[in-house]
Amino acid sequence: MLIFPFILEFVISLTEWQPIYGDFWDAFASVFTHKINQGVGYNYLITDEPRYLQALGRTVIISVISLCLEFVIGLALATLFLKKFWGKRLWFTALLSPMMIMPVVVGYTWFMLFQYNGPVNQFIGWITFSETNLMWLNTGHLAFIAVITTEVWHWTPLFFLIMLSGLNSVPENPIRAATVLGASNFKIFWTIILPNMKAVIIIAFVIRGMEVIKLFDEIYILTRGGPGTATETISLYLYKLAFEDFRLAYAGSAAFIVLIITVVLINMMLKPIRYQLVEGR
Amino acid sequence: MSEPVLELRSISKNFGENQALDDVNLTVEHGSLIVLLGPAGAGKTTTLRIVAGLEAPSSGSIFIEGADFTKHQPNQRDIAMIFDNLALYPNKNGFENIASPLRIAKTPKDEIDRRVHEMAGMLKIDHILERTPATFSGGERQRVALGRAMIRQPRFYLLDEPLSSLDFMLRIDLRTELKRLQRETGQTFLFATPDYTEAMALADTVCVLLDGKVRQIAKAQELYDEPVDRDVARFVGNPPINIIPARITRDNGTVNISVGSMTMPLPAKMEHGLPSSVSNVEIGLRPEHVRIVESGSDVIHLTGIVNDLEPLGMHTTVGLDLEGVNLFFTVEGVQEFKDGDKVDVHVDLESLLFFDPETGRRIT
Amino acid sequence: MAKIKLELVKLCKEFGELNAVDDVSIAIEESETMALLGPSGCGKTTILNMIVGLEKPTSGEILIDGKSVLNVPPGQRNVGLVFQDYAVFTHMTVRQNLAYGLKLRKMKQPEIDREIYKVSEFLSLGHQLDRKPSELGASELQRVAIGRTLVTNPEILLLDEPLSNLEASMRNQMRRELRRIQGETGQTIIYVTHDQIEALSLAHQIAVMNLGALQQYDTARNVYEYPANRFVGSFLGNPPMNFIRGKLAEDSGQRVVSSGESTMPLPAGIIGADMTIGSDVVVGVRPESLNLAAADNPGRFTSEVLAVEPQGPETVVTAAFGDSSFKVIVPAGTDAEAGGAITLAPQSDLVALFDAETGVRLMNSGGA
Amino acid sequence: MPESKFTPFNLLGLVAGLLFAVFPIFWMVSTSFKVRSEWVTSPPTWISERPTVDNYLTILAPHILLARRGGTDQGDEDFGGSKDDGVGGANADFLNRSAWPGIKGTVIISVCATILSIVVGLMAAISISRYRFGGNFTPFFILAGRMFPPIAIAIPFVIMFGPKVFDMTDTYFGLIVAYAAVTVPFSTWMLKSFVDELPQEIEEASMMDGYSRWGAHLKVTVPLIKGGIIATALFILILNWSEFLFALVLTYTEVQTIPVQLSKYFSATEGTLYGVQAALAMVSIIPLVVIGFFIQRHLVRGLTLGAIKR
Repeated sequence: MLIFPFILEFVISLTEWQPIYGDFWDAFASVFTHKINQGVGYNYLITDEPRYLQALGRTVIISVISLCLEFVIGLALATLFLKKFWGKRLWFTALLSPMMIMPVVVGYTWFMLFQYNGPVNQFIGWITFSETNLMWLNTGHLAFIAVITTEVWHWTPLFFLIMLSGLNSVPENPIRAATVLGASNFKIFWTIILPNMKAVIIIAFVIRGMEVIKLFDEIYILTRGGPGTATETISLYLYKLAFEDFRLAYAGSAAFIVLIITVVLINMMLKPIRYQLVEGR
Repeated sequence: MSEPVLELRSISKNFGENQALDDVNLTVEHGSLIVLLGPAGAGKTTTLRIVAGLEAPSSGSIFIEGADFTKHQPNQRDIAMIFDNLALYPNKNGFENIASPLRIAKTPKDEIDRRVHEMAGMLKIDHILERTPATFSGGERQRVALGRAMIRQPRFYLLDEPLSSLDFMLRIDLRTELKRLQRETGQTFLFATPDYTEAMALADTVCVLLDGKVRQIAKAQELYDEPVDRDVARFVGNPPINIIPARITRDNGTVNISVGSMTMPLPAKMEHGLPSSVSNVEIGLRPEHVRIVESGSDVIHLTGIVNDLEPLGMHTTVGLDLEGVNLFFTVEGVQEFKDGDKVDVHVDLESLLFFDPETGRRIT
Repeated sequence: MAKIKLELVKLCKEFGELNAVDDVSIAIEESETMALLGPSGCGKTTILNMIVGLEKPTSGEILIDGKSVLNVPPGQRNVGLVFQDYAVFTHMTVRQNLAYGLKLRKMKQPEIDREIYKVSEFLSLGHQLDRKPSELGASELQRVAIGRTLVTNPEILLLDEPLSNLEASMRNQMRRELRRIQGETGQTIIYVTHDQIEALSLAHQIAVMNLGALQQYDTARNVYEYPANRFVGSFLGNPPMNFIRGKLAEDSGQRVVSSGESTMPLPAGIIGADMTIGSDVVVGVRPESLNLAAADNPGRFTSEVLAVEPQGPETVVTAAFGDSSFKVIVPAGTDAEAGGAITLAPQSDLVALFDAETGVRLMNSGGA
Repeated sequence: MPESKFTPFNLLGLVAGLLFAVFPIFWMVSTSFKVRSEWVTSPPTWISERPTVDNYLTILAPHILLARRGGTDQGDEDFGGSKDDGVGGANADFLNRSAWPGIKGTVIISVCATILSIVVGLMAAISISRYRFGGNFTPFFILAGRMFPPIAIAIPFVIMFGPKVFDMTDTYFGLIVAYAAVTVPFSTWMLKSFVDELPQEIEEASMMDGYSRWGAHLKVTVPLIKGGIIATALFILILNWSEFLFALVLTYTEVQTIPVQLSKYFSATEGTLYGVQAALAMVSIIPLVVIGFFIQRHLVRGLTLGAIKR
């Protein structure tokens, strides 16, 4: 079910085929009648299509920033949950709720919030005691921040959940051993608990990393990659290429390059989680 | 029944490059209780799984009542197996657990009720038929597993360390009860365990399995008194046998055995079977074959210095340094001496075992 | 009397209405070794946690070197605890594990290195110092856990089930190692275990616990040979002590216990003044305290053999007495098989009489 | 875990976290009850003075709204617009606002795709877990299926579903197959982690009792991991329910799903119909939150491909 699309993709990317040229089978045949463009699509993309590389760059930046933010906030919240407090169960469900919301709805919700006269500006106004009306979705770097905020809001609960289960899976006895040896809670956290959670933290970054580079729904609704290409991630660029400019051939080759990059990324990431996944321990 | 109930003919099995079983041959007669004895990882469970059909042997064949069953699926072999974690169905109550083989065989409902209640009576577990396994005690779980295996009168039973999860006192009681049950029903049991005391207490014959090879098949006491090699001798018996290098010397007719700086004449009847020429051997000395004697008594004795004392209630294990040779022996009850004391001991030479240093096989 | 190192005074701990530890008082002397022995769930681990400070007692006092430590936090009680699963810090090397306690005590590095060298030589961990715990075997991990605590030379060293995670073959060797550590360091050690072999072989004094209550606290020998009640008798000994229930009777001048048609003569010294003939009694005798008796031995009795279980050096024979049975240890060569008869006589000084209801020992033929 | 006390600073952190998480949801809920005039105001109105259910009626029961307004065209003030502009005016335009086709589409597609994905996933999970099927290539392949950006798969799908090939564009069957294809990795891994937790001996014991190999799997393993299967199915349902890209790309008019429908609430005259959009968003969210609450325990397992079990 999944292998066939990849082969197909590779084939198209070699051809100049456009939907308007006629039906697909001729293009398919043309591959074998050496009318292919010798992969001109590929070098075109890399050499003189800056937008492609920029989109890749933007995707990486967005991913890195949002992952780090999600990790810090998630871990902080998780450590708070180690302590006992009233209504813990309710609080826990509330904190998890953003994760349950459809990406599309998240997009629309934050679209409303980031309106010129929306509550975000109002909120900032309260804090900075000044009348602020930032054009969130229309100015380059602000849109960038908006997208990251949305992503962080949507998926921090997952980090929170993984960190919490990580904290709970740290074996009890080494902590008690350290206590008896005289270590303070703070010292125990840094020298025993955190190192023990290295595997869990890696898994969280890997799993979330796989998701965030595929970001499409929220951005498509929030800024559609705008203003201009300020928030255009690789997914959006491919979408535009394939379904707006209908240059399927280029979209094919671009997508194929992305597949290759993802394969490389998988192998890199597979090592830490392979043990977990294959053994299922 | 002339044909043996089970026959393993040169069964070998390897997982990747590690050789789990190497040319295992075993014949199980009808109504006997054979125990597969060996340390963890010796291949006991693999053997049972091959007999059950859960694993296919790499080579060799399995004959059940004379017919070749090597290729058959588990459910075609009519064998019952009790796993070490008893593998009860957690979502079914006691009654259903015991009745499951009959349900699968589509036995009529009223017959199932009759036979399950009859079995529960015999195993004294009628009171737990309605409850689920999570609420059972160790002994009850074990009896339900037994009930499930016996309800369908299979050809024979495979038991993979069924007592290992029980606590100490219950294990001793259930062990005797299992033996009584086997004797009364005349069924054939193939029982795997790493605990040699369990093996000796239960078995008609013990089959010692070490590193996937069958080392010895013998009666329980024979296994202890005449082990086939060094490893079996070390494995059976706690505190373990002392294996000490020694030299056999012959001068004018009498055979002497010297250990370190000590030399003692061997009693005449021990000489047969010993190699004629001067040679190095390894002697096996059971801890109970060394007795303390009053200092200065006329019996041939040696003096050594105590270097370890382990009171164990019934016996006390004493570590002795006999002129550089370290050995352990057991003394009745709780003795009153300390590290460093000098002690005179008499070694019962008649019960010595001799092993070939290279092959480890027993000479006499 | 040597200095009392640790004293528990009327210690109690309740979890809800279950009182896990019920009025336990124990004193242990300097460089003595003591074993807290009992089945799982008898409160021994709770006591361990209270001594170390990981749990607060509901009532009672804990004195170390005479001073109360109740409100001293676990880190400052200078007691060492070795866990059953060793609880070694897997992400650190052996050296870092050993140094952890010393770093907390703000020791200077050269001093730390010296201490680590000393303890690693003592526990023969010299060549493992820079390896990760994942590469070590069970007994090495155990030594790292012990070393990590020993290096901070605690007032008291507590070990929680030290041998239960080891392979059977390793246990003999590890028990020898623990005895060597005891001897050479003179450390006051408390073992918490459910394994009687461990307790008997490692501890001078044994405190037998059951359902939170202290059953008996005495030297290993007294606990084994003169159990204070039926529980202690049944918990120690392999196979455990036989408890023969019957009526006290007079048979040609000799006191006997009879049940059904079998009778067992009792050694003279056992009967106290207040025991009336015909009352219910329970006789406690260890399988190894019953010996084969010659035909003319006055104290002999015969009973039918039910089962024979060879054990190697000895054989365990199960024989009938009234409607119950008892086990006896006979030398390997004895010719006894199921259905036959066997004549036995109890060893005069090792028979105990227990109260039928409370199980408390009434009289002991050994006089202790 | 060290039980240090709960300092006020911690409370501050918790409250901030809660506000950040809950506020947007609160905002959407309140917008769905706002009258159109309150949709976009400055300063923004947090809670509507005249909460109305019209937005919900627009998407769920437009005829009631129409009937209430006497079937005529005159706008009324609660729609904040004069007669001639927008919503109240063009009935046809009004009627196609109803969300029912979208809801129908989403329900059918996500349920069928979930069932297909679970069935395939269960077979794969059992064979990987019990027979090491596919050696170590399978984990890579299944992980890859999940890691590739959907857009990279969407392009070939569009072509594959194109007129001359399978001709499945804009059909229910097409989208179901697409959704199943993308979610099989999830279902396989999550089910595998449940199957792994079941000791193999129980199956083998049932084989000894008389079941064949796959008989044991079906009669013993599946009933024992029933809870796991339900949790996985619900989890996959959430994924399918909220999928947007494939729907956007593979469907035009015939097949509608909620996410795509959400982006259609744009009237030429007064821009995005925020209230109506919020209403549909609310309608589509409720089942997800309810399901999410039920399988909360298994969420970690699902999202981390079974790598982490809480």
